[in-house]
Amino acid sequence: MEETKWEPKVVGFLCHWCSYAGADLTGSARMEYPHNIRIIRVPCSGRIDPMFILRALQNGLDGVLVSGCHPGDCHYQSGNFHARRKFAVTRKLLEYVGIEPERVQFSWVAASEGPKMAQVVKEFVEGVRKVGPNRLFKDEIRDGE
Amino acid sequence: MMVAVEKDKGDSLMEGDNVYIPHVMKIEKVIEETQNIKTFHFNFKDETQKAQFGFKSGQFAEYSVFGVGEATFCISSSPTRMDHLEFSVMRVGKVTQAIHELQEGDEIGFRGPYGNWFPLDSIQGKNLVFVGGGIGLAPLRSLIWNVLDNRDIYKDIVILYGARSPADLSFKYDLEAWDKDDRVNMYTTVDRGDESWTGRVGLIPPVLEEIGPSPENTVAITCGPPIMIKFTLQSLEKLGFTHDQIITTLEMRMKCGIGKCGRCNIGNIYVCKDGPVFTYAQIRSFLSAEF
Amino acid sequence: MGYKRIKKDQLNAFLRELSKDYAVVLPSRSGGQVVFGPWDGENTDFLDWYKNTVIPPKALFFPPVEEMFRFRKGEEGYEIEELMPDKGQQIIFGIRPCDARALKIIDMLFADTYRDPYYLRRRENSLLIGLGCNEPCDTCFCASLDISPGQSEDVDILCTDTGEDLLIEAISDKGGNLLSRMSGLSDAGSEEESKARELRKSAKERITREINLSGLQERMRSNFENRAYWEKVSKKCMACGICTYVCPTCHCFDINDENRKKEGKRVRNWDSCKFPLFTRMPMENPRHEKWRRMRQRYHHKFEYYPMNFGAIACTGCGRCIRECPVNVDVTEIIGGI
Amino acid sequence: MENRLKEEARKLLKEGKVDYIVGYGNGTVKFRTSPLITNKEEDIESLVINPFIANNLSRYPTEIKGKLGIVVKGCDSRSLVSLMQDNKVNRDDMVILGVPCEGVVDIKKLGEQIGADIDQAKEIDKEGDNLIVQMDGSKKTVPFRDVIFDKCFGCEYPTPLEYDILLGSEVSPRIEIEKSLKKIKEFEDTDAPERWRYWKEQFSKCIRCYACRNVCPACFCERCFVDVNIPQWITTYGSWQDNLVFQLIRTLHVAGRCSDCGECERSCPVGIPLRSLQRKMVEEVKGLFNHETGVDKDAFPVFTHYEATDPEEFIK
Repeated sequence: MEETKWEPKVVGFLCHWCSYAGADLTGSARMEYPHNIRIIRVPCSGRIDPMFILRALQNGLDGVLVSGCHPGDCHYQSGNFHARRKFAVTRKLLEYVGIEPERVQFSWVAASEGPKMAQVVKEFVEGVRKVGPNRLFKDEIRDGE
Repeated sequence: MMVAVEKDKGDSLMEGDNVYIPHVMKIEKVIEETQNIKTFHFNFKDETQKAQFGFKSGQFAEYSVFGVGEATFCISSSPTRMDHLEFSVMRVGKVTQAIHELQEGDEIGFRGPYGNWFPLDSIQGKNLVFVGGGIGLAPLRSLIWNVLDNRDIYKDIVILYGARSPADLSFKYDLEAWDKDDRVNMYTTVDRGDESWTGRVGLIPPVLEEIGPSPENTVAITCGPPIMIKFTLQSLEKLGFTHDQIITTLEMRMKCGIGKCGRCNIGNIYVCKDGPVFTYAQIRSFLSAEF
Repeated sequence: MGYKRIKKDQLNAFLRELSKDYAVVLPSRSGGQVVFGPWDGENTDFLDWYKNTVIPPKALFFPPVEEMFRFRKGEEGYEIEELMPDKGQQIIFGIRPCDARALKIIDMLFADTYRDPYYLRRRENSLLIGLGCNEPCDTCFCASLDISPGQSEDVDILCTDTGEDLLIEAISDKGGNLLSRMSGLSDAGSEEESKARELRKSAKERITREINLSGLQERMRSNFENRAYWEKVSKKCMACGICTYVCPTCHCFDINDENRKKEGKRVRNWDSCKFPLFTRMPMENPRHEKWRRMRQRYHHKFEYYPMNFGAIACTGCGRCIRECPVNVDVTEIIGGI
Repeated sequence: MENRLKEEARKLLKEGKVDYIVGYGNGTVKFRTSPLITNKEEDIESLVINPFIANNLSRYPTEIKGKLGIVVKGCDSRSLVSLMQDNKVNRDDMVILGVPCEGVVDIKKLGEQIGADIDQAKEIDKEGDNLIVQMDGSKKTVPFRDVIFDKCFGCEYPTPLEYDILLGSEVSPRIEIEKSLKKIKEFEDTDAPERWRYWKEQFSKCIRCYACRNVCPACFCERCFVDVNIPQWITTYGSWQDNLVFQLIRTLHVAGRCSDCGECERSCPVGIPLRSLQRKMVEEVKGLFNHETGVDKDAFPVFTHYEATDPEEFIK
């Protein structure tokens, strides 16, 4: 019953200068992308602390998308380069402890790439749908699952 | 001359009660005292609970914003005025921030009263000198109103209150009332004035020395930030007050309020259970220069 | 009532009989750790390997995290639902004399002035069956604190492992009542009794570590302001909370709220005076430095607690010495004062 | 080695070249050593170097003011170099006394090997490749390699990389990296839900004593993120969820700074295999960015730096 009704709920941390503008463009160009995503605008992908990702998952979101400017396009010169290093190890660690890699996705989307944004979100949500609802942090005893 | 300060014997609690479960209370009024101090008038939701409740000036309670946490403040209203209860909070951290966001009609958790109280009996028939700084007036005003509501059994009353600037003066309505009341000698001072300030300018200790209350048959009760207390005690000593003629309150971080959680332990004293009201003589006996 | 005995291979049946009326908790292995856990209804092999647990049995009465009550915002405002431990009776089998004493010691605090309902409820609903130590550890110094590793007045029933048998002795009335109802026990002969006496004596003699407590109050008081001493002994301390969390008498806690939308829980959890945040207030922290916190801990145990309750808050179980990553040794520190 | 150390330490104190000597002394628990921090010449005689010197002393220079003469093993020296890269310690404030290390004895393993509580051993000596354990009335010989910490098998730099005085001759690394990584590889081969269950169970034991953080030289934050309450990222009490998130974030914070000294795991009173996480990160950081903690004094801390060519095949 519940399984058929379930829709993934994911969060997207998008950098203000590129990806957020890209998502904006998707909207203004009336391109469709899944409604499953809630977007949080951040100044730069470098702002994303792995803590944000873990806390989102801990709070029951099914997936986390982090998106910033293409390498070389960072408004702050190197924010996304630093982010790239951080994400590279973060995803390895999350995978190591058993968090499905489909739940956490990184992408570079420029302000002009409206269609790409729609595509990224669509693929991401589909990936999350495949791995199912996030029960990782649920306490079986407490939630009776 | 001795003023006796008692210990909390836990008799505010009824048999079988779970001491950690708070009453749910309703905020009736919020007063913005200064930019970071607010006073809250609050009341029981249940009339029976209200009728059973009693406290003494100087006692404190644990207040909670559900979902944020608990913090400790004194009950700043007077037990002679039980229409509602009051507490005042300076915004400094997580819980106090959440309390500051509360509005009329919101609910808080309240458990208490805890701790000991000002020795009302042994200060009868004496001259009283109240010295308060900043939010330190909160516990004093409970006692001051208590005393004023039984004015005849006390002798001369001096109130000295100070704050950093005119904008930092709390309880302005009380200050005004006491200023008008000929039964008290009221002095207000600020560290730094501003264009509109016509009152006294000066730190509390020198102003106190200038007022120069006589220690003869007098008890001084002081409360305020640690640095003010330190110098006020020196001034009182200069004026000839002995250590057991001075009453003050101690502040330590608390959590349980009932002498268990260990935070407010100094020497063999738990400030929550053995205090917070102490004579200066007592403090000297258990508190060395450091802890 | 005299001593009873039971063959060790009959312990299983004994425990099974107890399990009818009590939840039986005993030393077990879980996740690579020795802990007090629910009995699996089968194994009694702990008699072969059990020395003591890392986490002291205080955790059975004062758990690391305790949910005190639930709150929920309804139409009529907040509703509170008390979360008390259930009234089921439990037996703690295999508690060591030092740890049983520790419970007696913290009873004083939790029952003082304001009674702590959570701790006391569990205490009232529990029966302690102690197991004397025949082979104390290298870190034990209970003998200095007036505790005999093989004996205890602080349990309800005491067992002594004499090799083939468990010698069972009722200590409290509660323990006596229970034993009188039990089947499968036979009376112990004088031979077993003297064997048990011998074991207890030799256990006590094996304890070589000591803590010097003579004139302690005076020594501690006069050393309080000896900053150089406290700085020196705290230098290697890592300021973690191990010593306080593995201590059977440390009892400090914190209270916090957990919140989900309109409902949540108030929980209390162990806290440690070794952490700088313990006494931190927004404007100041009276114990910011590590040496002040270490001093506070030892003074609380060895000076303040005796002043308030007449008992030193240490039982010589040696856990803090054994578990400390840098081997801070309480016997050295108190001895050096 | 021990005599050389005493000689050098005494000289350093006497000549006023250091204010404190930070080394190892005998502990008060059988066969354990304990940090010995002293400014007194008479304490120098108590310094020891033996196969039980487990602590990573490089935690101390960030805490103790003054010039230090500090004893380091290979892994410890790399922690120290990493702290230099982060400007947490000043090279000029230290005289580094390097101990070429053949591995440190894991007391738990030793207990298992001799099939008895280590308390019962009377004396332990290292003879060649064996440990000779004197018991009550018996003697046991245990191969040294069977009782050293797992981390020691993966140690590529047993001889300190940074030192002023090397107290012995260089030790060649054990080429048993495979053995050191065996557990990690096996763990990785289990499926994801299995791995998650494993950590959930492990972190249910955590009592939040913060020993892992406090013994870690790479955990040098003035205020740890768990101690921040506005906003409160992690509750102060221990649900397994919060315990796990705490440790994962800590692991990421020390990634690239961790020298795999294993102190977190050794210190954990409830036996959580923390090194598994840390060692995994060591491998990843090396694989992804070709960075090894504390090997190159002039390298940048790995996360304050980047290369345009950093791997990004995982980014869409």
